[in-house]
Amino acid sequence: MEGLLPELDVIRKDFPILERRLDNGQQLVYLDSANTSQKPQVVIDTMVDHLERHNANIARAMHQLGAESTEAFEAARDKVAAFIGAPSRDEVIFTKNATESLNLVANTLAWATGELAIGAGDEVVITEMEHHSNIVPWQLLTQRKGATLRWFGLTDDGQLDLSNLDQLINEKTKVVSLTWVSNMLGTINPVTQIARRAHEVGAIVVVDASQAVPQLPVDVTASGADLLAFTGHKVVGPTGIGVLWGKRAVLDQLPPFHGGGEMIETVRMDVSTYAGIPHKFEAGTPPIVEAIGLGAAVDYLGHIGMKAIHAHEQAITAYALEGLATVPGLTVLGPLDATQRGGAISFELEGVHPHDIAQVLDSRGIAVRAGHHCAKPAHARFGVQSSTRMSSYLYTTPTEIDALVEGLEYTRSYFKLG
Amino acid sequence: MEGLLPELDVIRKDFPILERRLDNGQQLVYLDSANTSQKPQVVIDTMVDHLERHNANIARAMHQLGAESTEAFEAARDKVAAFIGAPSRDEVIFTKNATESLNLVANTLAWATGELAIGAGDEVVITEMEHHSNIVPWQLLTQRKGATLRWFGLTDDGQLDLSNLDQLINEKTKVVSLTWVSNMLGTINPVTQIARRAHEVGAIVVVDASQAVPQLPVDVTASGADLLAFTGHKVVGPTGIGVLWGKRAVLDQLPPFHGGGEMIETVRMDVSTYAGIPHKFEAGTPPIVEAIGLGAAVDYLGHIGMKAIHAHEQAITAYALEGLATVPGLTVLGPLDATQRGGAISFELEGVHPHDIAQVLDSRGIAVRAGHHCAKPAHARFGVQSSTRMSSYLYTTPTEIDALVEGLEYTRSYFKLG
Amino acid sequence: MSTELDSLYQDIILDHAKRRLNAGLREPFEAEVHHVNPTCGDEVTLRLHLEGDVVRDISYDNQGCSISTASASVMTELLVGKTVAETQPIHDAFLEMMRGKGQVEPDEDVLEDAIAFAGAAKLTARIKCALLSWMAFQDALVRAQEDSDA
Amino acid sequence: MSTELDSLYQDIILDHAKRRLNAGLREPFEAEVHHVNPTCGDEVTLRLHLEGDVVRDISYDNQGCSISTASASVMTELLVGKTVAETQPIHDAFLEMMRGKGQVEPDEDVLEDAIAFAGAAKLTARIKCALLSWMAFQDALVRAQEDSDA
Ligand SMILES: Cc1ncc(COP(=O)(O)O)c(C=O)c1O
Ligand SMILES: Cc1ncc(COP(=O)(O)O)c(C=O)c1O
Repeated sequence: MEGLLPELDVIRKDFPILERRLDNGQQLVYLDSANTSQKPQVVIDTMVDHLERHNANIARAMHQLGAESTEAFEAARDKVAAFIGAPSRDEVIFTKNATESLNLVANTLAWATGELAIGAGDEVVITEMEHHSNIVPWQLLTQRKGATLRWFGLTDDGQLDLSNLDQLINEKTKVVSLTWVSNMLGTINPVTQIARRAHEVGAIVVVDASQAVPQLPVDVTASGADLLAFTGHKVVGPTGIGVLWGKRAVLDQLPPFHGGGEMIETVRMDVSTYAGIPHKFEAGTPPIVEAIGLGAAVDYLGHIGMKAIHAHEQAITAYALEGLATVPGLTVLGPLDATQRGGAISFELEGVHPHDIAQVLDSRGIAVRAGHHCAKPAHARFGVQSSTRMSSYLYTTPTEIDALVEGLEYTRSYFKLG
Repeated sequence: MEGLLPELDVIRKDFPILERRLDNGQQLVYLDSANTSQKPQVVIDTMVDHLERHNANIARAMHQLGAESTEAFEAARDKVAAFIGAPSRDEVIFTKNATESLNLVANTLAWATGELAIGAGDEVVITEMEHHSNIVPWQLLTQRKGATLRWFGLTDDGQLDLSNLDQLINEKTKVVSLTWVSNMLGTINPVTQIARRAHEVGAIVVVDASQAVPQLPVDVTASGADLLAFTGHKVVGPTGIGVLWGKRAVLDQLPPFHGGGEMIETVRMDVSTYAGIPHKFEAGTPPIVEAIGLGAAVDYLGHIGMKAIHAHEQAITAYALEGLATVPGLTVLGPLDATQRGGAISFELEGVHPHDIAQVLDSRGIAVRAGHHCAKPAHARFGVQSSTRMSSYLYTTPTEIDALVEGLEYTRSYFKLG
Repeated sequence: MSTELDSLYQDIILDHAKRRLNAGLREPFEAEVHHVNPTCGDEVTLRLHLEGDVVRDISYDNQGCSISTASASVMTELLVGKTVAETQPIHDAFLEMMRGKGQVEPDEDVLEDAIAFAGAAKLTARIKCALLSWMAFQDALVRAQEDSDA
Repeated sequence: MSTELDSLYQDIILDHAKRRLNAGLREPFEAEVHHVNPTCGDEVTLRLHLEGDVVRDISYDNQGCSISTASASVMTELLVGKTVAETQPIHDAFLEMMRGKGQVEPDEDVLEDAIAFAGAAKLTARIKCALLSWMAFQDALVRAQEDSDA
């Protein structure tokens, strides 16, 4: 098959969990990578080596372990900066997940003064296909500040409806926050085009790249984003670590987020002054071993090459869309052209609830996600409450897609659907 | 020596890093545990097993890996709840560190309505011995809401000055937030007594137990706290995980913290409703493997027994105080009675700056901390800018204390102090 | 493989998921509640009609998987016509079974058809599905009684 | 052990840490800045007095370890009396050495006594100590020049 990663077998060997036999003896077929990705041995080993040999708190410690730990942590920042093409390493802020990254922005905007301040009459624009983590923070912000939340609707084929782009993003717009790749529909959004319009009216652009960074070569500058969020556990890194990248000029204008150790310049009982970026936004002991694990993860992906991974995803996605089309009663939600979408494919199967589909697939070792995928409004837009989602990654094989399609046939017969 | 853990050698074998030889061939003498503790093999192995065999996102996943991951994560919550005597497991909220736990409280109080709302005329009371993570959040809150920040001063021997307890905590007081054990002075504060006064005037009590949970048997109910924070990496757990415990009645009254996945009940584009505790405060993919690691950590400590660990700390601390007293020109900051204090001992050595002390000790493999230990106001109170701090833990031996004392003698001779 | 699935999807469950006894929203009612499973979005709107201390009607509108819809159907079959006092041991027994991680031996005399959910009790992810309408019923009962006290 | 320490604590450094050339705050000055090392709390208040384009005086009050205090002393000795243009290559060379992780061979002709800090450049934790007063000087210079432009 064209586009598949060469040496896919070798890559699969890097991921110990793929050898796993489940309780009923079935071989694991993991098709839930948009939910969380599996971890290569090198990420696990890097973390273990740190914990067993170099563990110490960073920045604060003058001793050798402290120096080793600090260097490894800051080297991870360098790696992440290079991976996303950040103009400066100081623009890379470590958070605990994409959700915290997005909340950091919405939260600090609530207390911003000057140009970035948000109040009555101001508007924040999101889209109907956002993950809850890019909806609720903006609801809280606009409710609390008396501003208005607006959003792009969706077309029937799961694209953003851009017909009212120029009305929706207007002189009142202060923030436009949107996902690059939808975790439910798979849609890849025209972020650069929307950012251009947002910048015309002086709004800042926040991009939720949680599903983009795992799958596409990402260059933050080319994207047009002012701020961009993603999460470590979806890029073969550990949980507990996320990233917020932001342009220095914007980050410098935002007030601090959490107060505490390492984000300060000086502290008196009555008043404190704050450190510059990135430390200003990294109060407390950061997720040290997690950042180091993330550094190893982006190294791993970079070594294979994001172009090659993207091509692999597209090949698998095309193959999956083909296979799913052969299942009677199955409807895919979102774009049907693999070249226009990411690798998460949500679908309905007439007559069977997603939970029941997932349960039958699980009995065959196939792990998919069933539910609203933290995108209830997008489901509501398509008149469904939930869906079943398969999502692939660099370790996914065509044989696994075959197993899914067979599993769906079996599901139909199990529930006696014709 | 009375009080030392029996089988200290066996315990030390549980911690792989203690075998570490440093670059110059020196054996590691780790006396920086108040900064971060070392990790036993069982914590590392539990994390590796999870990553290699059970990794999946929690709550959302219907498949076997998802069920295993969810069960392990929620079992960790049960373990933590039992470890601190929480009346209900739902009162245990996982955060990324103690700093986030404390900021969660200060931040949600900023948006609270009803009884907990804070505004002009209201007062928040802290102490002069707080870690920056328990100062800056309250500065931000009071500045932003027009409230007033007040604090307990310190006596010359490093105790809270409680002479004005009843004036300081008065009808205007809405929040009293204080550390249980000081990370700089080692002081153990009379939390229950202060909580009693706070409750008399209807204030809520926030306890920073970051240094208490590692060292003392902690029962949250007996402590008198309404909310209590600590951090995983100081209780032989990993980084990236912290805990906020709170009484249900208080947590239920607080508005949500971050918005996003898993903290919702339902989401529409215009408005959302929120889940109950603990999920209301756990937006996004939590630090899954970190929580599981923390579960293994508190199991480990519980198995040895917090009473025994406390006795060990007291014995080592007493021995260290004795040893330090023999070094000419050395002054300990904080209480001198080992039974009245925790195991962090900060000191000055006349004629040598703490950085230089730490550097010389490091050349002998001895890891201590030098600086303000994120407690600048407490240093200012004692007229110093920084200090050197040694801190022990359950793996610390009297021989390591001897090495420190010798190292300090050597420091004096190296810098030609008499 | 099939045996595992079959112990979950017993015929009783698949039948109830298809027929859905007592489905639909009806008048009169003393309490109406709306419950959601936040994980998957399954929903139920449930109305309770009491006559004195007798559960006269439980009507509902729900969306969900076969476990959650069958559970609502089985529940109404079991509880309608009983006194409030009689419903409580059944409710408690069902909760105990579902929270017992498959370790609790259900009492068929009390639970009747509802013992079919013993298979779901073994699957962490499905426990909430089976409990959704039972929790809604209990909530409605509390509200109906509060209102009649007031 | 001692050799490692000795390469850090060279006699030049220990001497300067004791004598602290040009210490104290003096008038006149065109710019005063206050810099802190947030990690350890070391501080310096530094005043710069320019006469035309000549650095006529650098006066300072500081608290810190031997590396940071010696660095201030050495710096003033090197820079006072030079033209602003002449200070820049020295400043740049010092930065380059300190950020070079011990890999940069310092030029004694340019740095003179300041080459003694090559040992500190190998220790991540001490680099900031050595740089504190140099960054303060550069900041003061920018401010003094801004003011004279205005
Ligand atoms: C007393 C005290 N409070 C709060 C903290 C902050 O903990 P963390 O950095 O893990 O958030 C610490 C440790 O650094 C501490 O010692
Ligand atoms: C598009 C999108 N945004 C945000 C998130 C939130 O990521 P996390 O749960 O790691 O914070 C996710 C994944 O869950 C996602 O797919």
